Amino acid sequence: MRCSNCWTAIILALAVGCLAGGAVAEEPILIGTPLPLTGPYASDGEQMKMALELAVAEKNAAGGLLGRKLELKFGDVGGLEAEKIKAVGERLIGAGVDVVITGYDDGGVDTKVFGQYDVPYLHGNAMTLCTEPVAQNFEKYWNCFQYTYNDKDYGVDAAVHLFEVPPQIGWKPPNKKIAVIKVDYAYNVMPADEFARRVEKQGYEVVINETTQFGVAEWGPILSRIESTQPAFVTFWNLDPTDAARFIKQFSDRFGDEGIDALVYMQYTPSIPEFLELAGKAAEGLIWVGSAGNSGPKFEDYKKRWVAQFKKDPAGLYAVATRDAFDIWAQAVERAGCVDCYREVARHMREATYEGMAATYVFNPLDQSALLGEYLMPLVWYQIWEGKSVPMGPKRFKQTNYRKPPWIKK
Amino acid sequence: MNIKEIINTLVSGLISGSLYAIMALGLTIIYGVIHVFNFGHGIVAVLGGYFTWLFLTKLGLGLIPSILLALVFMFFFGLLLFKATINPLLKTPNWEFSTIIFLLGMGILLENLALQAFGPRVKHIPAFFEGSLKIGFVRVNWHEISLIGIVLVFILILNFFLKKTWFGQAMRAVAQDMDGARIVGISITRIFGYAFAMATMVTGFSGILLGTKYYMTPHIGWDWMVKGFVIVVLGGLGSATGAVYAAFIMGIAEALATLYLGSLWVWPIWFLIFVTILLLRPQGLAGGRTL
Amino acid sequence: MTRFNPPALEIQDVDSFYGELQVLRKASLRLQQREVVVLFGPNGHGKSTLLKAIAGIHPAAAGSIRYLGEEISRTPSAQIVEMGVAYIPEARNLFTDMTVGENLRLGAYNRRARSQVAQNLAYVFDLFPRLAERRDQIAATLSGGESRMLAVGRGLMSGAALLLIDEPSIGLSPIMKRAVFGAIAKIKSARDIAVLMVEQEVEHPLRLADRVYLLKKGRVILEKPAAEINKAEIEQAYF
Amino acid sequence: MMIAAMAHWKKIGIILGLTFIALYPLVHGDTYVMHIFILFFIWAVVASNWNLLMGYAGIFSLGNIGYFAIGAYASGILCKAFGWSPWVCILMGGLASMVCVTLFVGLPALRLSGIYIALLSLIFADSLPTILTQTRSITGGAMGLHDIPPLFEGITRLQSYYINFALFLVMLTIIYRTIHSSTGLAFVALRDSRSFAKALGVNEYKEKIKVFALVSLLTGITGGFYVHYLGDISPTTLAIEPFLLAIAMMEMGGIGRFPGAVLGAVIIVFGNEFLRLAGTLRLALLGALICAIILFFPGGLMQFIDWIDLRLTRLKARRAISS
Repeated sequence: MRCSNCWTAIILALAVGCLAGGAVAEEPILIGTPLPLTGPYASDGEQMKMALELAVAEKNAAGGLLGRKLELKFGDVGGLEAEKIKAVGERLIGAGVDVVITGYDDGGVDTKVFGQYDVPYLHGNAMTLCTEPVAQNFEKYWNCFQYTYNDKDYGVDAAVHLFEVPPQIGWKPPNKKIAVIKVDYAYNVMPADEFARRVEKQGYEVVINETTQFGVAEWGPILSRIESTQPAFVTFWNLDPTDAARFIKQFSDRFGDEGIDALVYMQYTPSIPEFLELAGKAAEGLIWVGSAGNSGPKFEDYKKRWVAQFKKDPAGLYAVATRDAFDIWAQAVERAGCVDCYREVARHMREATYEGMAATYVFNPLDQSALLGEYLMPLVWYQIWEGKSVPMGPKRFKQTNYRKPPWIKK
Repeated sequence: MNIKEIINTLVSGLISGSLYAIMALGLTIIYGVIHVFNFGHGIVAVLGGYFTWLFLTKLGLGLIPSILLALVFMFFFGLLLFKATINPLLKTPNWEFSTIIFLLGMGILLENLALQAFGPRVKHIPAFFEGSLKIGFVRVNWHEISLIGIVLVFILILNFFLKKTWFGQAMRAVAQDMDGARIVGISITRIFGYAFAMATMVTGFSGILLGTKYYMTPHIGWDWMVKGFVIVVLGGLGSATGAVYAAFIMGIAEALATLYLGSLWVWPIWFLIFVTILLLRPQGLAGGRTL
Repeated sequence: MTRFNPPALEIQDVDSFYGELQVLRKASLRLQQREVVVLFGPNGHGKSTLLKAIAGIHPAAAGSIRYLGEEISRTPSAQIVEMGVAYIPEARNLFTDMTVGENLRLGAYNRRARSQVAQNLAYVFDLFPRLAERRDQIAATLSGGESRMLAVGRGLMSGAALLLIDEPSIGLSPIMKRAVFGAIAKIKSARDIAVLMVEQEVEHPLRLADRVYLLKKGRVILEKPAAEINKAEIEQAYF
Repeated sequence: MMIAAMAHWKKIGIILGLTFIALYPLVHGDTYVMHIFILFFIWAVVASNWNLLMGYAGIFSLGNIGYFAIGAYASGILCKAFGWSPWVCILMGGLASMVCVTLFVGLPALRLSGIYIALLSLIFADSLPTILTQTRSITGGAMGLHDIPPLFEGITRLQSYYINFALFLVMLTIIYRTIHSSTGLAFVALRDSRSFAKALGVNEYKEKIKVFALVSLLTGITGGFYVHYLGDISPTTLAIEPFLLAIAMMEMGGIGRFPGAVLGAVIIVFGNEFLRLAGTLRLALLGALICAIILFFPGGLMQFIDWIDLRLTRLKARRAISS
């Protein structure tokens, strides 16, 4: 037998195989996900990863997106260093992803990294630093979407609603003094400064404006300053649940018995599950503001699926919001009817309203961050009673009335 | 000048001081005997806390049995670590550098293994005592008083141990003159091994104490370690008593800086005190005496 | 006879190195029980190295060292002390931040000696009344002669049957020299102990010694009963 | 012929390696890989400088990432605040780093030794983030400094690649020449036998200050190139991870060996990128790697190269004998 035939046969078989394979198994759609999988933010990163894995698994089980399978491409941005987000970004784009979705990945460089490309980029950094470039140069950054509000919104919101609390509990603030205690981190500094600027315009006096680093063990000296300046409003802006728990514990230790004539407000942190566990009884009466949280039938169903998959509860905002982001994009792709027509997909995201679990998403046309609003993405006011955060406002969420915190004795 | 403010701040300083002293204890013992700086100090402390937490919540043991069990664990962990890695490294010509880098590497390895094993969520160990003591306008938690007490009692016990037991005397002997120790029939490797194990246990214990106040994530150890370094150097390397002085000085400096300048000034002021003392007294507060 | 009463020390063909540098070349010597032997020789020719090899501080590279018939050239130093060999180094190696009393107590660290601390301590204080006076003083504050006494005293605390003394007289004033050698003479007469002493100085040790060895360039070149040799002969051999 | 080539295998390897680096963008030119190469250039220089200080001069400094950050921040701030040319700013940044480090670490280090220098320099670097926070209006605090102008307007990745490659070559040449100059010999003499070196008339203080000044200047300048390339910097650069990576590079290559840190940087920079696939275990693997090298390969890659060299020499000798 002459072997030229064998060769011909083999080559033919290979060619047929390749063609057939190419026709049957279409390339999957790649989703790039830069996540903080190691380092100090790993706990959130883990939740984001799980949310995306569940989303892709469910979508693929339902036949994929536009009939194509989805596949995740992870990148670790560690401690959110600029160098890393740049490298990870380029690697993901280089791998040919059609969208980049993350919970959060950075303190302000990400928009510039992903703005260079055309693939839609959805992030929940909740930072003005990330949306400012979009507002200033829409031509370049049209593909960057922030599916949360900006950090500054907390300050704007607090400057209005904090002063609505005293009349509701029948307490008259003894003065117009305010303490602002914040950690040096953009997410906290930006709203705290915004708040301070606004209340000063309203005629209040910021008597303490203290910036700390993460990891304060002893709040004693700062509490001493609170004691001697006697501000009627103490506002606390610090992302770290351990810092916040120590603060409220030491605050309640110091003032619990004799009392102090002050409301205590916190930005976001009590929504981190550890906070209540660590602070315990000391947190009773604390007022705080965060997202609408995880409730509603849609979430309950999601939770069931999550538990079935991972054998534990979803924890924190990003277990839910990251999924919402995925769904927003998937809906836009389905409406556009194509995945690599990025401008089309972005247009659909921009124009659509999406009913998610954490919010109803409508993007602000100016900076493409999620619009704040009672019926959109709300900032919800809570007060902690009996170890639970009880929603107090806006009206839609209100369950009961504010009460006087235990340390206000008058 | 508000006297109430100052006194309360000083009390805060004492509390921070006791925490800093706790951070320094294990470091100073290892350095005092073996002359090795434990760059894995932080994670070892955190592991002590994590083990206690594990026994407390998963095995349902009481607080004291959990702590004791964790200490036993830490002791054998230290012994194993020494026998398997540090001891061979000490015999290499570049041992000072090698051990430091090795312990650094081990620190990051253990930190990330702990992250895998225990997860990234914050854990804590319950306070030892509830309630607080009130004297005039000063109010201190019993738990915090107990921390200060533990530091002081620990120093007393350590001094007793070092001065009055054969093993403690042998440790001091090794620290002061290794050849002398060998001459009187002390086995250096054995003393090193047990000293390392003991210091690991003490470091683990410090993690338990810190876990009640700082709470624990796998990453918190680096912070404890760097602060521990400052304290140990200031106190005079290897002197536990000096470290306690240094810790209280730095605690009070921190509290006063926070009160008058703002808490962001704490590190720059620490650095300033650090450089000044090192320049004036390179041997540290306790004056270069070992153990 | 030798089976039941082996020599206190028997050294055969010992080699020792510091890095590449060979210090001992097939050195051999022998020491009977209760015998005092002095090893003379020029500086840097391996006298101290030999003692360190016996004590296990710097183990020999080759050769055999027997103590009471038992091979100890590979035994860890701690165990050698336990067996009853005490080494008193030239560098003294005192624990300078400890008191005189603590230093002496540590001399009795080995398990055999621990039960006899009080007894040995009384003996050392009897031998060196100066140490008794300075009992609670930090070792770093002692004078040269006093710290030499302390080093010898610490060696005696181990309840040794073989004492290795490295240059006990170096750097001492004549009065102190006399005191130290006087004490060694006392030890010789009062205790059941063998002594191997290394010296530069000839006069005092020669009076104490039963036998003399001479070491040069790492080799033992001469062995004689002390009575048959005089100072001049030894000093001549140095050069 | 074969044997002759083998004898020069190290030189051939270096030439091939440099040629590959020089030609890579023209042949393949993936922007992501080019980015990693640029990071490699920069970190190789940082690690080589560190090696000069620690491996050659025997000064146990742990603060080099701090020296790097000072240069980077100073250059970025000057450029943003005064609009000076980035090239001038980079030089000023290097000088700023030199002045700060020599003043706060170098001078105190004259009176200290070993572990004290290690701790002093570590604490120096660790107090920088608070100082940065302190001066938030200028440095951006924890938010970092953003929108730092590039070396020139409209710079492409390809241009950045070659500029940083040039930086790499120039810096390594300086380091190489320093090691082989009288200063370098003095360092080595001081490291190996201080008393002997002093007897030879080496002025310890002068040499120590010199090496601190040189290393901080070069490291600071490299920081400037880094910041103008990336466009952003924040105190996270001073976090534990970059520090450990740089240490690992030095150690991996072989402490106190000249091209060692460069080889270490190749492995660590590219390996770290590769390990990102390992997800959450990345840093654990890095730690394990550091431990394993110290325990089993204390001489690092250079030891391995020496081993190959020895084998080749023996082979050559055997061939020579048999023929």
